[in-house]
Amino acid sequence: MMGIWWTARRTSGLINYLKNNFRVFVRSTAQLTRPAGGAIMTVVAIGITLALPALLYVVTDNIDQLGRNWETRAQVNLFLVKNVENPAALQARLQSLKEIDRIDAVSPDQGLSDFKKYSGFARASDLLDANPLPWTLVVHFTREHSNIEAVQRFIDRAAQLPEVDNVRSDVLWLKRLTAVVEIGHRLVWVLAILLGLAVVVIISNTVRLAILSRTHEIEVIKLIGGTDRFIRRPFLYQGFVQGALGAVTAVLLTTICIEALREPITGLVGEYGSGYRLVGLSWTNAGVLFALGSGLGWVASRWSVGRHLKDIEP
Amino acid sequence: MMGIWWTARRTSGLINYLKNNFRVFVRSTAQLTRPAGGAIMTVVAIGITLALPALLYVVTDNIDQLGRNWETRAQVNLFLVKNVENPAALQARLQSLKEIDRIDAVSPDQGLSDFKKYSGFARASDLLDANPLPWTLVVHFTREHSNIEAVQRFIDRAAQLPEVDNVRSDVLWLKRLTAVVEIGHRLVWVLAILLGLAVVVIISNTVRLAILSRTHEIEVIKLIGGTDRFIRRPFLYQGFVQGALGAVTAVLLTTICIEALREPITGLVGEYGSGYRLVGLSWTNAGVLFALGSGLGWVASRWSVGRHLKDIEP
Amino acid sequence: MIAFNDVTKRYPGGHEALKHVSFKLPAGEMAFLTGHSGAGKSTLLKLIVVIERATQGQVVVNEQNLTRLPRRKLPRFRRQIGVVFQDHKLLPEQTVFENVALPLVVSGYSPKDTPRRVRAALDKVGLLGKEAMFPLMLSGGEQQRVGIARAVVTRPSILLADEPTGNVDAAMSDDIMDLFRLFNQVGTTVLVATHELRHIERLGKPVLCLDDGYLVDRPADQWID
Amino acid sequence: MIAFNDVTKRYPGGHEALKHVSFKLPAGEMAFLTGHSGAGKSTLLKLIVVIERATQGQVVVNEQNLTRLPRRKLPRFRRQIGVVFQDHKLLPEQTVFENVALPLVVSGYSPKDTPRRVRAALDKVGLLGKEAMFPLMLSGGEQQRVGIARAVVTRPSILLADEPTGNVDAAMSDDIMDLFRLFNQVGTTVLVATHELRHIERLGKPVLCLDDGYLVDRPADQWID
Ligand SMILES: Nc1ncnc2c1ncn2[C@@H]1O[C@H](COP(=O)(O)OP(=O)(O)OP(=O)(O)O)[C@@H](O)[C@H]1O
Ligand SMILES: Nc1ncnc2c1ncn2[C@@H]1O[C@H](COP(=O)(O)OP(=O)(O)OP(=O)(O)O)[C@@H](O)[C@H]1O
Ligand SMILES: [Mg+2]
Ligand SMILES: [Mg+2]
Repeated sequence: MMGIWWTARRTSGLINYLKNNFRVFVRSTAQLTRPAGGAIMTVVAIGITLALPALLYVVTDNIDQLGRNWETRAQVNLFLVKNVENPAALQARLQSLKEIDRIDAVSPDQGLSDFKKYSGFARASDLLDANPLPWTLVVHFTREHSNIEAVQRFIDRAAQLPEVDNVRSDVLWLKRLTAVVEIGHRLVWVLAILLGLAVVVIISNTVRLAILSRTHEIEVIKLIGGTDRFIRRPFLYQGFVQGALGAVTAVLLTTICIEALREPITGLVGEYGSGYRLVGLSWTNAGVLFALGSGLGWVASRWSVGRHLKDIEP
Repeated sequence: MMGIWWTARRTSGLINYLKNNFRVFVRSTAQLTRPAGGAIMTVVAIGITLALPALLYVVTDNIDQLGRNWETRAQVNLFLVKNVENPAALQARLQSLKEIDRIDAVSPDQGLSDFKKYSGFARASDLLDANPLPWTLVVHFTREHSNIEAVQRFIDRAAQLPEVDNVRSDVLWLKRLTAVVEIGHRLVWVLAILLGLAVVVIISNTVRLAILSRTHEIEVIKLIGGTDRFIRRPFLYQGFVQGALGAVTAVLLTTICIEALREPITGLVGEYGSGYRLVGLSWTNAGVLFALGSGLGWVASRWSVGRHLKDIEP
Repeated sequence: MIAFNDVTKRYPGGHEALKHVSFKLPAGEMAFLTGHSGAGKSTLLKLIVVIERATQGQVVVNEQNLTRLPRRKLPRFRRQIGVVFQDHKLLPEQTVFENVALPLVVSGYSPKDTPRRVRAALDKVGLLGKEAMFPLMLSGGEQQRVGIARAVVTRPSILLADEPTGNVDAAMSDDIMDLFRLFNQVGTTVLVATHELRHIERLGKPVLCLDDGYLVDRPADQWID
Repeated sequence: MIAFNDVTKRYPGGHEALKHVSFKLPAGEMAFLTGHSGAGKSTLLKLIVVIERATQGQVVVNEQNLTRLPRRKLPRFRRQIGVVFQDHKLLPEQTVFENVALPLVVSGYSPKDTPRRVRAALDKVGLLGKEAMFPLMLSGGEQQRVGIARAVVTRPSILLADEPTGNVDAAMSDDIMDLFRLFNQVGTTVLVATHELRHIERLGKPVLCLDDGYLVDRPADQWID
């Protein structure tokens, strides 16, 4: 059985006050560990509920991370007019724009050999008399400016330059990625709200049932002259402790899940030789989770106990 | 307070038996709707917990759907040797392979104009004396066979053909996609297990607390000669009904979430003019969810009540 | 028939509530059980309903040796016995009617007969008209009488009562004892634990007297006022 | 001081448990409350502890008019009163010691003093040595006495007892009544509801007699055995 312990609310001196609070705290906690006290179930329920948004967070964090490794940075190719012999001046000019990370200049020779490699027309292109390719500037955008608006703005301006014959970009790919990220963000929001709701509902439901099974005790203490605050205290501690232990469980569960996924994911991702490493739950985030769990436990208890104390007359 | 109702277990005749069961069922259910009976909270908790895997399912379903619209089907380009004038024979031969969906034959002229369009070297390629391009077969794989193994096998075989000069494929893109899908599947598994666990834990925790608050009643009925089965029945019905109502809540929540996401998602995806429409929860899946919810409710109750009945002596 | 054969009951804490108790109450007889507070009266009754099991010795009720009765046979066994508990043990969320009907429901009696039987039992304890009330709305004595009505509603072959008149006035107390005698006259075995020696004198039935767990011949001097 | 001025209590169902009751028990006095089962004794006591509120009329306790006492002032008010409940109202998951210590804890008494006081109270009801037991391990009479110990542990200025001797034998019953008289002698206002007219005769204290909700002059003939 889940026990609730009442001890003195008010005694002389702060030390005694703290001592007493500590005693209630310890005993409320001790109740959770009693073998019969299947309150562990409640802790597990809260743990799982908290683990879900944590896992969700880690997943989006990792998608972010992955995105940084894959070609999420916008890239625009500027094909210069045939008579530009050296694009260094233009390159330097463009380089100063804040949205541009790096510019690679590809010479006509380099371009042709790339083309051969790309198209597989090694033999076919041998038939060409002269190299028909111009200088090309491959413009890499910074991560922050890798959005459709900035790229489109750049394209429009670049097209006006006299040195530029033609502008090519992978805006479609960028658009798609933006859409996916956008949808992902919305989904995370929806799930986060649902899960937050679930945590509150589960904790306050638990407290409700805990109070229900203590109706008799609460009534007796009221009759003896116990204030609402006195009655509430052990429930609050219990809610707090359950929330806190739930958070710890959540951290463990999340870590276990991530470790279970680490090997296959890095294995798969590693095939591209990218420097990507699976990101786990940081200490900061574990701290946030802990604060959230115990805070929610406290608040849900406070809310639930307040609502149900009134139901118990007189 | 959450009420539990006991009525006759055994009477003469099947009709009476069913009548009695029905009466227990109705009264157990009625308890849930009592204003004081905040059992609605439990239903909401179960509803949210069930909504999460449902939402997850819908999301993967939609990613699948999206994938079908985007280029997830493998594509291999076969560049034929220069002297092949008409690839129809080869095309017909390959077409009979089960992994191939469709083969487009691209003539050298068509190829050149595509190349011009692609590369933006409209002017540059005018310099070419003759069309250096051969016939090309663009081989589209069926969805089922769009995996690395099948594509690689095909590439190896195609390379041996005397008509084929060169084979090009987008295996890298395919590999990446496979990796993402693989990770997604693992994630769905992990989440599904976590969520299933959460549902069981939440329901059995609820039943546990419900039993705890009825310890006195159960004891009395035992003393009067009530069998375990008699005592268990209203709890089972309550678990069943809570699970079922939770499932209904889950269907509602899932539908609400999907509708909240429908407009922005179709808006974003629609930019590519693809025929993609957001897929909701099908009637079948809603049915599965309902069966799952009520089944889990029943099983969790059965398990929990069985475990805790023994604790109540004598 | 209730027979105790050298029964000792030791509670987990180590306290021996009953020590080498032997007696026999033949079927159809009535007896009183008395003794000071904490003497072991309730414990003795609990052994008969198998709320507790004897640490040593045999308890035989209606030809069944309770030391060997398996758990799953308990419900059917208990249906033969009506018990008035010292702390009433009513269900607070069910009405008086439902509380009294409970043993009928549990034993699977015909639902058609239930209302008539319940009303008859309530009539006997003077509570007709309170069927729709909940136990917490009743006075202490009324609750006790609901407990009595519930114990007799199935017309059990054995009737046990633990301090059934602790909360009622003298007149009502006499009525209740007369009711038990009536049940005994139609063949029920009756065992009543009580502090009120008045009844013992008035009804002239045999007395089992406990003193600190031992069965003694007669009430010690101090119990006679 | 307890004063009832034309008090009527009607329960939600419509039943009038008290009808135009007026009386005054001056501070430091002791009185008995009697009447048949369901006469309204417990209801009268409940009005004094504000477990129920009067439908009509005034209840004044220690200069405080209870009809106007706001909810948040109830705890402090109740700490002045020790109550022995008819159904004991012990906490089943706390030991006897913790149960008796509860009023001290609730009122914020010094924790240093608690063990001494609790043991003194338990000694008075003959339960020293049972501190570590849980209420469900006690006999009916022992539970009742724990309830008495809890009621007196804070030495309240008013002591109410509802059928405090319903579950104990005659000797113990006398001891308990003597204990109440002792408390009264040191200045506590005492009001005891009981069916046992024996005590009323023995102690020679004034009697409030209820008959179906009305306060009557003396016990009706039927209450005298
Ligand atoms: N579950 C238990 N665990 C430990 N001791 C117990 C338990 N139940 C009863 N006892 C002890 O056994 C003794 C006898 O208890 P019992 O209830 O049989 O007394 P009783 O004769 O019915 O007394 P009363 O007249 O006060 O009801 C008491 O001293 C009590 O403390
Ligand atoms: N909450 C309630 N709702 C409705 N009726 C009630 C409620 N409480 C008590 N009553 C009724 O009021 C009447 C008086 O009850 P009360 O408990 O005051 O009697 P009492 O004198 O203490 O009797 P006893 O000696 O049996 O304890 C009873 O008939 C009872 O049914
Ligand atoms: Mg007893
Ligand atoms: Mg009363």
